[in-house]
Amino acid sequence: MHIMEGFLPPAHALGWAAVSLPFLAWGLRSIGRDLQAHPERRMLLGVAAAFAFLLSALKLPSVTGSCSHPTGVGLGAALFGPAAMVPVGFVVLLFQALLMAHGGLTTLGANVFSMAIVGPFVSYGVLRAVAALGLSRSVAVFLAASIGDLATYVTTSVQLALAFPAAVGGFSVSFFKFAGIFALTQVPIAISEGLLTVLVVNAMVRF
Amino acid sequence: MLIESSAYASRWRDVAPSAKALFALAGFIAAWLAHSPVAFAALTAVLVLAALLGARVQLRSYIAVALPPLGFLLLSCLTMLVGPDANGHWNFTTAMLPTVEHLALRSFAMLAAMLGLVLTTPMPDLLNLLRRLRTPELLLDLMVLCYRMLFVMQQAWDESITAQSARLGYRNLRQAWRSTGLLAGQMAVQVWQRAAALQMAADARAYQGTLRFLPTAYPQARRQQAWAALAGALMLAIALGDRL
Amino acid sequence: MSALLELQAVDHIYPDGSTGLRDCTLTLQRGRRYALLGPNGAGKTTVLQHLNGLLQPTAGTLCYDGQPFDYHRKGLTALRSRVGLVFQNPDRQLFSALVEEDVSFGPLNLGLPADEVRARVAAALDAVGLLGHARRAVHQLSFGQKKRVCIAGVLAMEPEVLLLDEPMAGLDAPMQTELTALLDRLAARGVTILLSTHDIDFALRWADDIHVMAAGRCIASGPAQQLAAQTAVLQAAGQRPPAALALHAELVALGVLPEGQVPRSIDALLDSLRALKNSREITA
Amino acid sequence: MSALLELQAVDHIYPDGSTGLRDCTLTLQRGRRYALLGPNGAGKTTVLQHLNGLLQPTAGTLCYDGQPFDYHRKGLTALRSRVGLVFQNPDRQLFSALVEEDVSFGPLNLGLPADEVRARVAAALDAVGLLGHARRAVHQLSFGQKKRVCIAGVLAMEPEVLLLDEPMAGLDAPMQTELTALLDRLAARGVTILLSTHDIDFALRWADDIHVMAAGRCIASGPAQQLAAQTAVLQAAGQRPPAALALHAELVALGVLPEGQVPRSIDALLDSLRALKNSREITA
Repeated sequence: MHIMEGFLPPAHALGWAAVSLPFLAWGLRSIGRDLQAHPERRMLLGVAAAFAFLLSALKLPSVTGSCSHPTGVGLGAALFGPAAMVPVGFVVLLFQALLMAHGGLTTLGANVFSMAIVGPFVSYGVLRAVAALGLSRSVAVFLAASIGDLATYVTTSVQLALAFPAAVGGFSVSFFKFAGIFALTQVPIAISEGLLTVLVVNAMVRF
Repeated sequence: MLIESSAYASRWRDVAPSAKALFALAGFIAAWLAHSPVAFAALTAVLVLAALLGARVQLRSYIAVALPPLGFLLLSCLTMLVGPDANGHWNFTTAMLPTVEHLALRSFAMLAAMLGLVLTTPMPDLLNLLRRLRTPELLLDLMVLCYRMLFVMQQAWDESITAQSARLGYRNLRQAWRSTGLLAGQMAVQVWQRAAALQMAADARAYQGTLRFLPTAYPQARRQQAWAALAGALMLAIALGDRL
Repeated sequence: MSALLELQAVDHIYPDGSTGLRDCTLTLQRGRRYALLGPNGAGKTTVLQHLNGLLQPTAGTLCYDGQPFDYHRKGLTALRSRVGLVFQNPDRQLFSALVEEDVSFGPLNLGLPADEVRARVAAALDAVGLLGHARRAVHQLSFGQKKRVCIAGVLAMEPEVLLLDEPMAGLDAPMQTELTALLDRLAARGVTILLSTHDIDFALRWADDIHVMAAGRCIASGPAQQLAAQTAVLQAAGQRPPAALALHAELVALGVLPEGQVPRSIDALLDSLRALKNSREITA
Repeated sequence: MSALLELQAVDHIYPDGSTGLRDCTLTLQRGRRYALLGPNGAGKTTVLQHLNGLLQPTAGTLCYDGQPFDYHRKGLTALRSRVGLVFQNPDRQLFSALVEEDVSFGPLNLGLPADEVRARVAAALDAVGLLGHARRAVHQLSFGQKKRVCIAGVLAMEPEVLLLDEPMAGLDAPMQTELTALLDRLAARGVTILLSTHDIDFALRWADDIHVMAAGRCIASGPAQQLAAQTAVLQAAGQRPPAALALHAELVALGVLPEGQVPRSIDALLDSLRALKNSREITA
């Protein structure tokens, strides 16, 4: 769920950009170090970003009939690590704003924080935790991808609630409302994304 | 992609991207400054008409592109208008109405500013602008590769879907899921092969470690920037006039 | 007898507004070998995708066995199980890691029981000469082998009509010979075959009948030898006259070869010349 | 005069253990047009990638102008500015979205000043006939146009040698004619050209010299007409004798055509037959 262009007040838009920027810089530095040892990684991440964009523009066969948008960052985090996914996620989100009017330029900072920072880190953490528990790969991948997706959507709801606290009840009521209304679309998407990621990883392992 | 094809077809395609970006930036700032519905209406009108009449973006494309974000806007605004009243009963409440009104008008105007830019400026020109604005080289390289490979992979994806359909891969939901999973897995594996092929092709052309391209020259850039600054100043004046 | 497959005055406009087909009419009779001849962009692929129900006509009708196509889910399933389509690029139609898995994709989608699928996969791989490669990884195969896996994937659905888009593209001479032999075996079993090509020499050599496409229309149809002699039609489709025919005409004009038996290929022409040489030597 | 480019007893083993080249020796002289002829998998692409320094030999030596290749960064940059390589698939070698940007990639890597790069881009696009498409997006071009952008991207580096991997693959007859004309123009300017192909008729028609590859070795080299007549060599490389030569031989044996002038293509043979017919008519 991308926050649309112009939806956040200036202070919030700039604030979230300021929060995301250090992560982006850190991600770039981490890739840059990696590139010295593996120069071919540059092409790889570029092509991977294109693939992630493609997946995000995909209309998945979904039970609710809504066109669901998986983010692919869960998969990316598992393959390239969460640090690399910040710049890659940034590129994907920028392209979604510029090519599909999905999200926006003023809200890019907020969307990057929820989708390219929180999502990948949560996915990666869940993957590690579930792997440590010794559950099967499919379960680990499913949980990582879908919980990463849910974390993204909860973060977005927090961002919206912070910007627009309810007149009565303030932040918590507002959060409850946003989280509730977007759950209708986001929960099926999270499940779809989890399923698809499992299918993709299973297919990849076989090649 | 509709935005993409509109941008290449737009009459402002060869206007300096810096001028178009300046105009959009002024639109963003003005929309953040504006207060009254009249000012928002005026700003939105300037931005929309510039795209439709100035750059000759087709009205149908414009509406089609604007609909999904407007759907988000509608849903979010309705959400904000529902809430508990003082007695804890959930109801339509007018308490948030001023906020919602301002929010919707601002979102309209800013969406118009962004659409004015992206519907007239193809991505390669925008990337050129980002290069001139000293975006980190690594980030630019990712964007350049992402943009080009997007179309290559999109075509591969579409062709594969067609081939799977010919073998009944989308007969029902279960098969559709299976087919999509197989295809996405195969395409994920291709990511590595395509990257290796591009690396080799780059090396064959004496690749030195970063993807360098010659930016397009815009001989009329100064004049166009001046016009954009003028139009931008007009919008800022509308917004500021509101505050005085 | 009604035609097996028919396009009647079919128009197709793509979503981007470009014209794919324009008043295109052509028929396929059961059991024959057809070549769809034309330059790139003439609409050959669009015709093939219509025949398999992947595209629906903007105007006009398609018929199978005299019945108009039914574009509902059930109708399409039935159609695609009867009319199989092999695409040009193997990398766009092979999705599974193993050869046998890929070949089983179609029959599994038909909802056949596992035993039946297994039997069909084996038969299809046998038909294309890859039975020994069933458990190989697809990405380890050569280009020619991948092409044959694609064909097996369609054969496993046991279609009555086999459509192939530019099957010879990218194949070298030995692989082309091999593929031609495979197509001939299938034709001998009664499978109706339609393949698209921009190579008139190949079309004349291989096909019973040729449909000539130009600018989204089928501008001429007929027995291969007859059609290949119509210079005006060929020119309209951007094709040179086939080399074998041009040479034969000159040799007839020079009195070297007798009129009448028109060769279908350079090889056939060479054979006549050799026969002539031998007969002269015997006479001498 | 020493050769411009040379492979001397080159072996190449790929990291996965498969053999790419095996004792492969061949030379290119300045200003000539070469065809590298062989079936798929014979090692043609591997040879091209060695000549451009993309692959290093496991054993053996490569020389440019008599000097062994220098595989350090500077040496490679110098080599690649002299020896340009065009790959088979455009979608795997074009990275920039705009035509003019992509063409500027090579010259910029050579460290040339912006004005010089701009001039070279324009000249290269002009040479391939795409000057009017400089600001088009690559994904909006046809396959044939993309192929020409790839060639322009290499030409802008002003190489002395142009290597092309299967340049005719996927092109229909008119596009092939166009590309052949482009290559001829480049050759006329003095560019040495080596292209790989599995089509012996095309190799005979176009090339001055042919190198025949089979199983990772160059098994024969020589002037095209001479080499195309060596049936044993061709057979070893899985090639049939070219149609024009086979026909000519039969017609000479039958006494229709005089010995001596061997045709390079069916068209040339047709021309001789027509000339013969005309001379007879004049005599009659």
